[in-house]
Amino acid sequence: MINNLWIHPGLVILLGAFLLPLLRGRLRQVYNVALPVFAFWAVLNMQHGAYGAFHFLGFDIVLGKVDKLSLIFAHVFTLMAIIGSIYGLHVKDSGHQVAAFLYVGGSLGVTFAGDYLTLFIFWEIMAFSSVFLIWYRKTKLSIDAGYRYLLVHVAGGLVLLGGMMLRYYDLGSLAIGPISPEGPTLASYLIMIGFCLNAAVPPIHAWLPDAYPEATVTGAVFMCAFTTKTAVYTLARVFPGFEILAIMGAIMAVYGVGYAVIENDARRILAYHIVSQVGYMVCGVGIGTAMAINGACAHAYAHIIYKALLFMGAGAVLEMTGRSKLNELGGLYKYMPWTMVFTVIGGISISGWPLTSGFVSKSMIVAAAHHEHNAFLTFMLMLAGVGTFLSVGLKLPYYIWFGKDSGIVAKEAPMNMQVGMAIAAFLCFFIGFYPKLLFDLLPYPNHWEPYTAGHLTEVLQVMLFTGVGFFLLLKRLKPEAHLNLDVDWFYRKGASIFMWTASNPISTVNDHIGEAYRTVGFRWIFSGMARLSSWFDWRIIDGVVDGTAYAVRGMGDIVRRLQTGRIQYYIGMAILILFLAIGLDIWLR
Amino acid sequence: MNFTLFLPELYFLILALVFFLLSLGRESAGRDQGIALFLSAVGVCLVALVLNERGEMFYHAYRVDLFSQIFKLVISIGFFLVVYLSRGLKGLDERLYSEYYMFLALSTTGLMLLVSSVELLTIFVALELSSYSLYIVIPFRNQSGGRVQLEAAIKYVLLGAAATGVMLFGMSYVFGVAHTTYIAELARKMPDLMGQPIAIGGFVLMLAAFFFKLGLFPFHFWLPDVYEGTSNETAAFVATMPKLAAVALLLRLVALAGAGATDLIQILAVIAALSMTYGNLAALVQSDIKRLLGYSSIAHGGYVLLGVLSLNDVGYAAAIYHISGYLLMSLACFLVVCKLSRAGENVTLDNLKGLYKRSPLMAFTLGIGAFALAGIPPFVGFTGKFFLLSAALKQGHLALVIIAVLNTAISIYYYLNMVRMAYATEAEDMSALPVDMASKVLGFALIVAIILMGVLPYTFVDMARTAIAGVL
Amino acid sequence: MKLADIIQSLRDKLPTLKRVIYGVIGLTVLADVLIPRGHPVFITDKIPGFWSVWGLVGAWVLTRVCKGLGHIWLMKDEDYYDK
Amino acid sequence: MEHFLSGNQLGYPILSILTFVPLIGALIMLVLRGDTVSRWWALLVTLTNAGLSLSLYANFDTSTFKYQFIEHHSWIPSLNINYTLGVDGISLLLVLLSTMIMPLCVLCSWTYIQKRVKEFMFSMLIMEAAMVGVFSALDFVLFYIFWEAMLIPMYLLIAIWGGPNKTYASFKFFLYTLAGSALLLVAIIALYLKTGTFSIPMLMEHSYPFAFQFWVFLAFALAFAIKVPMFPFHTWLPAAHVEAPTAGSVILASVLLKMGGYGFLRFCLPITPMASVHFMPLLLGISLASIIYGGYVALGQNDMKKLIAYSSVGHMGFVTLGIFVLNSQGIEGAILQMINHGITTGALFICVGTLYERTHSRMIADNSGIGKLMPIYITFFGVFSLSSLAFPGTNSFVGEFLVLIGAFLQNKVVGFVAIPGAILAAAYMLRLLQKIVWGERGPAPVFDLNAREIITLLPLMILVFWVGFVPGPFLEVTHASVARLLEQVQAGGGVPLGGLTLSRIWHMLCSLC
Amino acid sequence: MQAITSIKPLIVVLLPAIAAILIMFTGNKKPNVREAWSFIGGIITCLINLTMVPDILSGNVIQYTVFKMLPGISVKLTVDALGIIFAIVASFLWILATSYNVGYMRALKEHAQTRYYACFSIAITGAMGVALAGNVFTLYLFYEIISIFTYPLVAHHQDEEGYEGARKYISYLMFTSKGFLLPAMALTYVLAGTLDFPLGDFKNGIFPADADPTLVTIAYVLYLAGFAKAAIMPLHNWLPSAMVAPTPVSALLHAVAVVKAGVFSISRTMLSVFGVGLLTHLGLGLPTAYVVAFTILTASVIALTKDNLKARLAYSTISQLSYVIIGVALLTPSGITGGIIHIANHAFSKITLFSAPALFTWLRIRKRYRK
Repeated sequence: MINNLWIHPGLVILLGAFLLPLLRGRLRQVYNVALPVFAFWAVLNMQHGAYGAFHFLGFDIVLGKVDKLSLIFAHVFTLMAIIGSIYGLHVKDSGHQVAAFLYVGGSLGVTFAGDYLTLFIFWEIMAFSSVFLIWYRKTKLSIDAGYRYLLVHVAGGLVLLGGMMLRYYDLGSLAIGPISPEGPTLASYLIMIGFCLNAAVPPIHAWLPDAYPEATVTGAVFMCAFTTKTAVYTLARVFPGFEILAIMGAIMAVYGVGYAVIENDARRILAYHIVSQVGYMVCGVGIGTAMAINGACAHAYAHIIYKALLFMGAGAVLEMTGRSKLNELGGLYKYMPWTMVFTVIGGISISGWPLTSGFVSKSMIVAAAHHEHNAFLTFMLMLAGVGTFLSVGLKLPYYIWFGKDSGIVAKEAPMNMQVGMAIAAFLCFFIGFYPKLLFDLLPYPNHWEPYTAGHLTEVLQVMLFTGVGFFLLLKRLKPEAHLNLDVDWFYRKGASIFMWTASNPISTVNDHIGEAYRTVGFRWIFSGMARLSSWFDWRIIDGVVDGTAYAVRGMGDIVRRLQTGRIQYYIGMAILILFLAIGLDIWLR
Repeated sequence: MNFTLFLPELYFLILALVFFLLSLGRESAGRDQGIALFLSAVGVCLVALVLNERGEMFYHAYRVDLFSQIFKLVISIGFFLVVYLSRGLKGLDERLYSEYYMFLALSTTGLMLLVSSVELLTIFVALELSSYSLYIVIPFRNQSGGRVQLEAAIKYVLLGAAATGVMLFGMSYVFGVAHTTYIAELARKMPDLMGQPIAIGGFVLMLAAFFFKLGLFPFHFWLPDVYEGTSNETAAFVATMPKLAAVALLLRLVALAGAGATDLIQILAVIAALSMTYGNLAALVQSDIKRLLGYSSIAHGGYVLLGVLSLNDVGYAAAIYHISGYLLMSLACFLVVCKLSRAGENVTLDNLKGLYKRSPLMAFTLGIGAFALAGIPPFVGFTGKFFLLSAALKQGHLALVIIAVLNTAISIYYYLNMVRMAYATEAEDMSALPVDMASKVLGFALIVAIILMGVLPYTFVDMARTAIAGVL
Repeated sequence: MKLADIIQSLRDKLPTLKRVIYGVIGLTVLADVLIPRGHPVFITDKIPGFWSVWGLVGAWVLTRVCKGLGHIWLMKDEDYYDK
Repeated sequence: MEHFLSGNQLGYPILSILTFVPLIGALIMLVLRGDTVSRWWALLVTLTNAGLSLSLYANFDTSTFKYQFIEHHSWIPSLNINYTLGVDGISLLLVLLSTMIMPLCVLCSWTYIQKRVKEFMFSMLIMEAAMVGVFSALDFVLFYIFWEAMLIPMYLLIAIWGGPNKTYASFKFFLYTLAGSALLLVAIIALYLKTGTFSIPMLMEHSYPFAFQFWVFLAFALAFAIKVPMFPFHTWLPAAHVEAPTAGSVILASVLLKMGGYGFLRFCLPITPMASVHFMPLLLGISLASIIYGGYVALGQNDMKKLIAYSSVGHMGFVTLGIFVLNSQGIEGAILQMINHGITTGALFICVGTLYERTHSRMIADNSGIGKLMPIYITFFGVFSLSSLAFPGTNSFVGEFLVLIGAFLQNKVVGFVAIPGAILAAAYMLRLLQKIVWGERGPAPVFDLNAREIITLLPLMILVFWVGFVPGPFLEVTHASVARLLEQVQAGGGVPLGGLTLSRIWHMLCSLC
Repeated sequence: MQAITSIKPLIVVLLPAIAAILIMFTGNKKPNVREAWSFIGGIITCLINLTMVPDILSGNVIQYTVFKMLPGISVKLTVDALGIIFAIVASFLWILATSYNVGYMRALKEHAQTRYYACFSIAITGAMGVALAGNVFTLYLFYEIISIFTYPLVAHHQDEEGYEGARKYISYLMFTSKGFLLPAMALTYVLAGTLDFPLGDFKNGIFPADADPTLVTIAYVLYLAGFAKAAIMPLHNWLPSAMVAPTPVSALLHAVAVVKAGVFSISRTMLSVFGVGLLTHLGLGLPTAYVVAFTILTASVIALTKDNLKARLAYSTISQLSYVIIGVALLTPSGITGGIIHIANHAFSKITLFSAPALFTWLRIRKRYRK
């Protein structure tokens, strides 16, 4: 399985995860960090090429297809795993960590997958492990949400499987490679839908804001990084240049911020922002130029870091106060200032402020759209930028740490959380200050320079005036304790309709069929007929038989009475009958 | 005139005279019985000795042939058996024993004369001889205060007289159309005359007396009443002996009509069917065993008539065979009745209860007798009935045959009832029934005879066939 | 709680802070007028201060549209799905 | 005559010996004293007979259809009635079944019969003589004599040693079967008058006009249908079974009912082939009705003996079905099924009898829940129950399966209609088994089988599996005779394959009316 | 393709029965010895099965005719790849199930344990027989043995509910096998003159080429309905009802013997009796697939509504069984392979799943005893 001594970081983490429950205390914490670090090291030392190729059930399996595109994602995934592990060090439940590692391992597996079968297996591992990150929250809401999350992913997985199988049927090969935008087939679209579901492209995005806010604190940190970005990777790998993706990406960028504006739950705001940010990437993939792909990859890289940072912040608040709804929070700056600082760094980073990672990466996609002279994409993405800063850069920190004092007294987050946040915050700035490091990782050579005066003024203008707008609209933006409908309405309501259908018509019909067998089969056809037959046998048949016998006997009784004992009668009868007989005979002839 | 031709009749006449002489002296039951038994046994031997005699007497009015001799033999055996069976004579006054035997012997003499008579007037005389004796014997019964035997006797006398009257009436018609009273003559002339209503009418009327003797419908009415009224021993005689002679005469007379007499056969068929059905149906509900046997004998008369009306040798042989078998079966039942009856009283079905315990042999005899009467193989009743049915079916009397077999099925009920009472019930009084050795021997002999005759009918049937060759 | 104190002190000097920010805003708009941009693609690329307007109007539009839609249609009680 | 009689390969009159050994044994029994002596004597006689009968099987020539072990003596020459005995493949197994079942009947009556033991054993021996006679008689009169003679001991068995309602049952049994066979006698005589012989093989040689066959067949069929018994002539059976003592029930089920099936095979098909073919739809219909009706009524019973009695109606329905599909599979299956029914139902009656000795009740409710108390009994009972529902691997399955194959070969619809009967068999047997093994148990303790009872049941259990797995030896003996039988039918009437069309049924019904 | 005659299949089939006899004779007095018989039986059976694998892998078929009954009908055991997979799975799981049984039965102090183990073993005999059956009759024989001997297991608790469930269980199985299987078998025999499976050939069934297609189709439908152990709708209701049994029995039903015997029998019938060629020719694969697909969907939906864990698992089983059949019904090599492998897969997963309710019960009992 391993040639040229290639170490599959995904498998390392997957298998290594099973060792985790055996360890205790400090050792486990060390192992917890060492495992992703080892994987990160393995990624860093990786050479391009195809590894781990073998035959299985008649399929060509390629476990490790290493090129620049997969490397950059693997790079950030392992890096993120390190950060997440540190952030989650305090978690006592090893199962939680195992799930997280399985999840990470799954996404790394997807990243290096050279064929659809491998991809699918790791894809499902991701879905099935990540759901535990939700369930470990152990509230009814999270269990429900996790269940929905899993079902949606399984459904998506099946669509993907269907596409895969159709593709295999068409081509006879399961190898993964770019599909030409010209003349796409049903198989391609099915695969695309499967990917898009994980990328949370509206209208099949609702699982994300539904599930992530219900995940555990650490779980959400992991989840925000991997599922969608793996999807972006696969889209970039298979569907570069599909215009539909560009349009959808642009729409989802705005769609996400739209909901973020009206959302109340901090982590749900962030979740919608994942939708929005992934929209940039999807848009970049859809534009499909080298710069756009580069932008998408870079944005994915940057996004993982700052979105994780944001989730870490929101998570820290949740961990310490037990709340995440904005209307219930406020005035926490006194108690959790470091968390606030890190979160704000994440916030400005996502908004794309200069000197942060978001500035570097996001602008690349916008610029690519600009280069392509696509006004729709450009302005949609710019509008999304406004919304992003409005909701995450300003609204989120404002209402958590400032705003109306909620009267909550909380402690600062634990050290491992802060370390995790600090690393992420550092990386945000580091990439913003020194983007070359990121640019070198990009799949295509980079010719784009983010820090130009025009660009800077442009971004600053938008940001600053958005800020102005925010403060002018402060009253209107006040968080409201409400729930917002999204397309998950269809499957949440649909599920309850479905469950109603399942339990009422179908299950009831099923029970009734069983009962019908019982009634018709046992009661009527067997017992009833048996009783009827017994009755019939006893009364009718036996009645006829015995009745005949009794009738004959009765006739005997009648005949007996002819024997009157009177002699004159005897003689008279005898002679009369004899003569009658003779007379009759003579008369008849 | 060959004296040996008339030997049986003469012997029985002498037998009667012996008892007449005995009746003059002091009455002694034991002596009378002993002598009767001895003489009747000697009678059987004598008849057997003259079995192969052939000849005619009394101006051709009297014919001795195998047919008549066989009947005489059977009659003598019957007489012996009845005497043997009625040794106890519980139902009779001891003073009357010698007279009783005298009349029985006279009646037997009459029956023997009857089977040899081939002239109508001779037949009439012989018939009257046998009947008058019986008229006197029937009321011999020492039932204190009861007049039932008298009633029976009167019924028998009056009905007998009526039947004889009818017969004479019929004879006159026959003589009128045929101008002869000789059977041999009649046999020549009758087949041609059978087309005439008057001949048919006369012929059937002539048969009435034998219907009466055999207890066939519609002259059957006396039968149950007489059986019930007379003593058990007399009933045994009445039930068997006259019937033998009646069958013989029926055979002789019906043979006159010739094969073409379809009207006669139709009338006989109706009579047979009615007799069987009437007898069996009425027997179903009887509880007095003699009465039951009376009805049963009506039915058996009907069966025998099946053979008679088939008008062929098979049928005639079957009729002879069956009536002989009937003698055995019937006597087997009467034996049990006689033994069961403590002081000559009538026996009901209830009296049979627990018989298997009280006297296994009697129970067995009754069982065999009943099953034989019912026509269950391998007993004689079955074989006889089988022959009868074969004969009737051969003549194409399918409907009659079916009526007969259905009647068999009906009759099984009351026969079975007797067996059930004897075997499957318990009585309050389970004391052993006193049965003397002689009766045991008789019972055993009857059983063996019934079975043997049923299983090996060969000799008898062949003999009967040869005999009737002369009649037809 | 050193950091918290810093923040507290900043909050205490809010008017000053505001003034500084206004200044920065002004400078930015000025810079947009002064600094030449790369090759223009869209017409908006030629309008100075366009992105300022974009930011302000965009924020307003987003807020009004989303909140409006929310109030009219999207916002439901929190136990909506449990009912 | 030689072409269907193959002589006696044994040199001594084996069939007569088999018939008369019990008879002589019975007569000797009369002079014996004491109950125990009677029992042992009866056992000795029946065992001797069973042992003797084995030589039949050992010396049977399976390659020919001819009647074997022939004895031929003139009996009543004037009527051409002969004493002819002989067996062929059809009757051999039934003779063996009769002789084999008798020792078991004696054994199972060992303690069951406490009063009038001698008479009981006497009746049993007489019965055995008659049974062997029926199956080996080749002369119609002889056959009829044995046929009817059997009624007497059977009647006595029921009437004397029967249950509370014995009078009714015994009368019904006797009257019904006698009434049925009354017309048989007429038909026999009619055949004789037509041909001048009572020899069964010779009667088969003749061909008769259809109208004649028509009536003869009806007379035959009525007698045999009552004996089998077929719906709706079956009601004597439950009555007789319920009241009869165990041995009586066993003999009734094992042998007496077979006489009906045997009669169909021996007389109806070869002697009246055209009528058989003509009435095939009617007989098939009645068979199917018997199967299903018997099953249903059995399902509705609460009396174990009644249940098994009605199950006999169903099982014998399979026999007649097999006979009247008129092909070799069906007929061989029917013969085998007769044997199977003898084994299985006999065994079930013995089982019920042993239980009755312990609980003095035949009601299911009174006997339920003995699973824990009588494990050996339950093992036997379970095996026989399974056999009764034609569980694969037991004897009945092979027979039933062959019959079904025959039915499907003849007509698919007939085959399918017979299936519910098989289902019902499963239903009532499992219901019985479940209640007996597991029902609620009252406090009365019962003891498990003793050695005698095990010895009684063990041979039957061995047979159940023997026939179930290796039916070859049993079927082998029937091949030639069945083939011959079919030839006769084919020559006489021609068997329509799948010919059960509506028009045929209509035509047949019209001819009946 | 070479047919090797060996007595091994017979030994495999008889071993569990022998174990059952030993169990019965050991009885309640020595529970350890009694349960050891199950273990020993399981291990030896499994090992003997494994020894047959090399022969099978080299493309041969092992067969052994026990009894010849009628022409074309015999009790005959044939080992091919399809059979040996099921045999190995069932015998291996027997070992697991035994250990599971021991824990469960002892912890709950169940009554009638001897009967329980004996019936369990005989059910395994049935499963082995079904797996190694060489003709339809043998298949039917052992199929019925399973039905009968699992009946006491289902009704083990001997209460009202147990009887009711068991009655339903046996009714469904008996009535379908009698009502459908029996005529199907008769029909097959009538059409083909034999019931023997062709050796190692899934292409051609046993029907002659000129067999009436309508009748063959009828026979096919009858077979499908007759093997009600496969729980294809609408003949699935017995399975949830049989859940009244002790949980290890459910494991036996679902994983080891019963339902597997059902789907195995259907697969066997489709492949060996009808053959891929005939089924394709008659176009019966796709309709079958639709029927079982309906079962898959509906059963899954019903499973969703069941809050009782065992009931839910029961419906899940119903659904999963149909996967096996849908695989075979596709009539393509990979479909058939997938179907067969799924027998093993589902066996292992279901026995694992069934340890959960048992564990819960066990924990609850233990808690009660602790108190």
